[in-house]
Amino acid sequence: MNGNVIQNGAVIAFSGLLIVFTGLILIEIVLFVFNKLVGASAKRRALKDYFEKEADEIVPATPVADIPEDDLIAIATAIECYRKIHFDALQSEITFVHGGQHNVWKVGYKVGQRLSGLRK
Amino acid sequence: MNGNVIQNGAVIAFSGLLIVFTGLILIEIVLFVFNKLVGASAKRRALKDYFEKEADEIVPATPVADIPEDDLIAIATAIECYRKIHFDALQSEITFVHGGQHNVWKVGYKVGQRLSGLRK
Amino acid sequence: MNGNVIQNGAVIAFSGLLIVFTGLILIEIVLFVFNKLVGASAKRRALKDYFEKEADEIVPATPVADIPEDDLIAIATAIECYRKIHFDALQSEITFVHGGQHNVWKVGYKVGQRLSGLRK
Amino acid sequence: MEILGKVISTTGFANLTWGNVLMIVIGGIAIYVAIVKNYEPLLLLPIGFGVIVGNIPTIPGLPIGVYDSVANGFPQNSVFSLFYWGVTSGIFPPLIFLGIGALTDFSSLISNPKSLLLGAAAQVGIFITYIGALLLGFSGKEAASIGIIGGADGPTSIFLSSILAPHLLGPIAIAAYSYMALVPLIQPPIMKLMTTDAERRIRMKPPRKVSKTEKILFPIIVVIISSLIAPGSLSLVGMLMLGNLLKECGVTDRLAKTAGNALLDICTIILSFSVGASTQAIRFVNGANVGFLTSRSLGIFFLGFFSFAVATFGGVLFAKIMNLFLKEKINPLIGSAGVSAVPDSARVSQIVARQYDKDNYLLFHAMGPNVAGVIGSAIAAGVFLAIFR
Amino acid sequence: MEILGKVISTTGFANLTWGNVLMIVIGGIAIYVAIVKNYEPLLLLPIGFGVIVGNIPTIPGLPIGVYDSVANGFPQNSVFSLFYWGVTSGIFPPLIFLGIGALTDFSSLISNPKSLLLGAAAQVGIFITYIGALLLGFSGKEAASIGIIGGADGPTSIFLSSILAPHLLGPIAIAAYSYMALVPLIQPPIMKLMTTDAERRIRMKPPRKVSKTEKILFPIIVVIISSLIAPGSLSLVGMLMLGNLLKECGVTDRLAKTAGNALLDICTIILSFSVGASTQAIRFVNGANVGFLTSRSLGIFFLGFFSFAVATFGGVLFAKIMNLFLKEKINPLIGSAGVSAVPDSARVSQIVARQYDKDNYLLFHAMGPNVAGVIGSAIAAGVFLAIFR
Amino acid sequence: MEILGKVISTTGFANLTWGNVLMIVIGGIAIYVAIVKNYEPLLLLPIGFGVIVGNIPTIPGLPIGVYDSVANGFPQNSVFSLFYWGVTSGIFPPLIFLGIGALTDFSSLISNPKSLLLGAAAQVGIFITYIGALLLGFSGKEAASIGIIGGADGPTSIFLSSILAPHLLGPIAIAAYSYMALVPLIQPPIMKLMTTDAERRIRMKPPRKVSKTEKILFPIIVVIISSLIAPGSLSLVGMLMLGNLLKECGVTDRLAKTAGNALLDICTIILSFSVGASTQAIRFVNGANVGFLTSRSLGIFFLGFFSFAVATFGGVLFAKIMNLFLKEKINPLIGSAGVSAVPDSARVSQIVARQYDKDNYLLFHAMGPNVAGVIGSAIAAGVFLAIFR
Ligand code: NA
Ligand code: NA
Ligand code: NA
Repeated sequence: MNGNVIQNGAVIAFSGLLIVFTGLILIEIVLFVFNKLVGASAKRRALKDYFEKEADEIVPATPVADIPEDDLIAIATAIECYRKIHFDALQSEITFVHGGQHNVWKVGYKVGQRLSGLRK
Repeated sequence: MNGNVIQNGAVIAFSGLLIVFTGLILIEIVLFVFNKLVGASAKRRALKDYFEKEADEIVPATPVADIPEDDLIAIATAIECYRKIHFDALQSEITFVHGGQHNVWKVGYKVGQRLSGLRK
Repeated sequence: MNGNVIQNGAVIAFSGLLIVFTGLILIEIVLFVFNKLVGASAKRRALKDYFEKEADEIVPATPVADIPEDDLIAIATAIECYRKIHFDALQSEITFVHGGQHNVWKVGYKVGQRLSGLRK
Repeated sequence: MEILGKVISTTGFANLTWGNVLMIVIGGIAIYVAIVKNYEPLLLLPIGFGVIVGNIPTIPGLPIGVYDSVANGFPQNSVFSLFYWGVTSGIFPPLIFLGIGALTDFSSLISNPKSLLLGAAAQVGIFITYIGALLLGFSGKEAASIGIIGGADGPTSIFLSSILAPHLLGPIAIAAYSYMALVPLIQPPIMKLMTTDAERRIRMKPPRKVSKTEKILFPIIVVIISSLIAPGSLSLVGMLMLGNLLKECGVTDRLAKTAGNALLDICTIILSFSVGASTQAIRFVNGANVGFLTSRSLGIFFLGFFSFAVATFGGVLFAKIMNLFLKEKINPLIGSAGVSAVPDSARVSQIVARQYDKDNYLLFHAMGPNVAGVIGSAIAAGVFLAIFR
Repeated sequence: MEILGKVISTTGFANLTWGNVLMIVIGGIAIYVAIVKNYEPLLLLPIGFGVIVGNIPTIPGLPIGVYDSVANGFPQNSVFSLFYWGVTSGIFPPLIFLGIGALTDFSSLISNPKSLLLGAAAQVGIFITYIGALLLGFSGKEAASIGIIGGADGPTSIFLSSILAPHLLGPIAIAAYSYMALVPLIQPPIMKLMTTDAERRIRMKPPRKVSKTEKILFPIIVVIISSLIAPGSLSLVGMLMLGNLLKECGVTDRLAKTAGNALLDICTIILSFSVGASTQAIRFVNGANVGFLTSRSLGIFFLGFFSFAVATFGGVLFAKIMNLFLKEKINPLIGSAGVSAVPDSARVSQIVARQYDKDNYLLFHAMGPNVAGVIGSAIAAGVFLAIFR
Repeated sequence: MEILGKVISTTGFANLTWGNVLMIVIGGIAIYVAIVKNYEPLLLLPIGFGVIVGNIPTIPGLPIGVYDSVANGFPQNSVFSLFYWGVTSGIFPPLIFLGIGALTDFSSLISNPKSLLLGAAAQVGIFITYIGALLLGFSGKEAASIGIIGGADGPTSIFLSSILAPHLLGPIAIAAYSYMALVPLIQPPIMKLMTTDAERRIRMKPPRKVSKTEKILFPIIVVIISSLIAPGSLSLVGMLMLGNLLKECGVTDRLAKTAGNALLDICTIILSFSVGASTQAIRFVNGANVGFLTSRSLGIFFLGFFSFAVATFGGVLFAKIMNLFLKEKINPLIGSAGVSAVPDSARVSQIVARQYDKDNYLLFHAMGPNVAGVIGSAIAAGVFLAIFR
């Protein structure tokens, strides 16, 4: 009985593996066809491009310009600040030291409204 | 029999269209009232504004300043880079050429940790 | 009968409050242990840090550089524009005056495609 | 060897019919036009993919497809049948309307209340098609579900037919979205036929600015009026207006954002995929073929086209009639926008108008009837629901 | 003509009662205070809209409202009843707690464990109100659901009453959120009555910094202790702490973000809308009117107010008692924050304190009892669940 | 006093067993490795938390745990049983695959179709383990569910065992994710044992660029072929490919983004938490202990390890066999990536290769078999489904 179970199991395992291979090989065949087609069209395009190239070649890449390092630091700082202020709001916390809370969940727009009297 | 079905159908169609019109016309009436009220209050406000205007007029717009084009390119480049790095993470892909992976789904913070030994 | 209900209720209320206090006091005890452990390790670390400090002290903060106010305005403007263009798209509206629509929901990439003939 | 045979017999190749192949091709075409023509891609692409998935023949007794639910005698609901339940229970369309409401700006309508009449007039397509469907032999419930295609609102069509005629849901939904995608081809000839050159050149006054208070009151008033008039419209109009209130009130931005993004997207993906997957080429229920490839589907597609045409006709005609009584004429080209198909048919009004006067900006004016048409067809659906339930 | 009559009879105008009109006005007031006063807008606005929608009279036999489910003999569950099922099954409140956990910072509590006693003391409002409700003739289950209003936690109130007294869910939820919104008006008089001028001026030491390890261990320890003590609190405390662990662990940021945004928003919209829609003015079940406009609702509103007052009283009093034994005195004004109503009641402590010493920063110290009160009332709900199920 | 006793008896301390304590410790370990070792934190952390929650003893008759559903005689489904229903109904794994599809780039596979053979070969681990499990006395359905652990795909394992052997779901899911997390420890020894030094140094040509058209056609073709071959794989492969199509088509970015973020996160949290919570130490069904702490779980963990080892072995061996026939040799180290465990096992291929040639970039080449393995094991699951349902 147990021998029978194992024998059946072996057949199932074998046919299962067969089906997996069949499926993936079928996909592989399609992809091979893709590759052939792409190869063929690439050759054709390469030829075509060769003759059309000159006109385009003059278009220069956007001139990156020489940005002084100072400016880059300034920019990065500004962006970082900006991000902190505008994009991290939702991640903020409900409790923290001494005011300045941004929690959107329950605070809503209350902060300005209710505390404003105290802030002055 | 069929004639009866059609006749009933015509009545249903007619009353249905009637209800649609009734509903939308009722909404229309409310909106007409809105428009009247707005028109009335707009006139009052226009008068009031006319006398209060001078004080506000002097407040100047934020001076936009002359930004050299070079700087603008620099800024745009920096922002674009920044965005690429920070905001596109989730959209990134699991496979790519030669490292630099950002996929947040399974990679988590592993990259730095596991590959760091190899990078040196 | 009613008196009995109230008496039972009082017992329930009392035991309920007892359980609430027991639970929170147990948590409190664990947190007290935390605080003790942190206090102990903080002292040890403070000592250790004191002797290791000199080496680190020289590392300077990123030099923030003197950014002219003009530049800062330029940067902020650029970022604001950028944000308007790239991040607010989903929040935009279906109707508005004279074109320029960004609604992603139904418009998709249609705008450019279909209206392009008219824009020229 | 018996087991090997059993294993191989479980592959789908043996059971694949020509009908399935045809449907898979149709699914591919839907995906193609979604990507290449950019016609309603957010809906047509998952629908097309669903059509392909729904026409892969499965193994009897293995619960996979949208119809393989416990009610069909299966021991477990299939995953796709659970997705599809979100459609047939009617729960996805109102949630989608919630999201659409959170993305829609009704200020064009508020500043120009006359738009509402045009939005009402275009619903004539629904009711005339309903009679047409009765004439073609469809039952009352089926005819109502088919007529609503002329409402040019996907969620409304799906909502109504999932309750009144679930067996026709596939063809009705696909007809609705196909014609909505084809609005730029269907409407212009009718619009031109119905209008004179002078009418098409009518310019309209720039609209007034709408205050925040009006925008906040609008959804509340609309839900009260339309659901008192047609209680059956409450699920759709209620959710549409809740979404709009979340957007306009200014204190619930995070809710409006989620309703218009994550929630809307999730419902859209699952709804459109499973509607697509419900279009099996051939499907027998009680011995009758209720599959997609039947003459009924042809009838539905014909009637759907008819419905769109009549709706366009009705909207333009009514605008012309209104002009008889108005001092400030309206451009009848905005009448066609009353069919809804937001925002495509409004854009069609603009495009046609500019073919005759390239400085004529009608888009904003056309958005009024456009969004009014959404409310109008939701009310029409409510009427049908109340009558046929 | 008969059909025309039938169609017209389906409109809601005929069935509209004065009760409905009154409820619609109440819904409008809720929307007004949400927008203009900014009181808990994320909840009060959808609740108010739901109240309006729920009081549009519908047609008998047409499944539309939250109570129109198969269990009521309707042939199909209405869409709103499916939404409402998310409330009555108890599934939304724990998901909302998951999101709140992912947004809450417990470091104030961790650095100051004494806060937990204040959070416990404020729950006295729950249990005394429970006795009060019994005295007014409510049943045990009803009294427990009413008492929990004093927990000042919307999801906890809704969770408990959806299981123990679903017929009172509407008034209990609305009372809970109304009083939470009114915390800045309810608490200060009681706080001032209970404290001397010197007490109100007590300054507290700045708290220590909490390490990441502590923040990670905290949710795990809390869930183990509180659910061993009161297993019934597992659904709420478990989800609250899972959300907090996702936030604090540092390796599951994307999960914490979704839990605290999309998921929280979706559940909030649907829960609050359908709770609102459950408040039908008059509703008969087995011949008894269980609608909103009954004397029971008045009793619930009265008891809810009483519960908030007693909770505030209990928190402040306990702080004063603790001061008898402490060397470093605590400012008793933070005791009132133990009712939860996060973060409003903590902010009230701060505001009142600054009326007497404008450089006294109590907000951080008040957050401790504030979040402890959330855990405390979840445990209290667990106790009631265990007793009455 | 009786009531006080009843209240106290409801606490969990009395019912806590050593088995529960052991499981709570295991849950803590899972959380620890998730945080400190960063092993699959998005899954192991909520699973670990779920293990803790699932082993808090609850009160009989109070519906709290994942098994407390109406079907088990409880008067109401518990919240956690509703979460767990999303697992046992099979609905979460396909939705997770939808999200993963929206995040996966198949271009490595498209540019190098031979990868598919390696992805197929690694599935030998599944089928050999299936036989092994039969030998250890597991039933056919159980053996299939255990074998699929070697597929190294969490959602696939959970999907199959939730249908075929739901009573083993806990240990199977935890084994699958544990070994996926341990891939960097399990695979390298086997890879080194199987390859020569020269083989490990083989360099592979840089791949070609894949066009957008190919990327769009790929998901459509894969779903058609794999579901015709193995219809049972349709739920998983269908959703995986729908997600990928949404990503690649370029016109449904917002849908792809939501599928890969909010939807994926929500399903991940609830699925992994409730899988964890299903691992109760001891649980009796019909008198038999089907809890976690049984010898069966040991067998499952042993077989799972065996399955991973055989899969790695199979992948590498097959690569060596392919090299006998190929002009351009492949580096056999990428064969091990065929087990999937995306993207960890691909990264392992890279790491091992660079130990022998530090300029050898294999990551991109290894991603091919890696994603092919996902498709391969989904097909294998489909085969088992078709046979055993
Ligand atoms: Na319409
Ligand atoms: Na509380
Ligand atoms: Na695999």
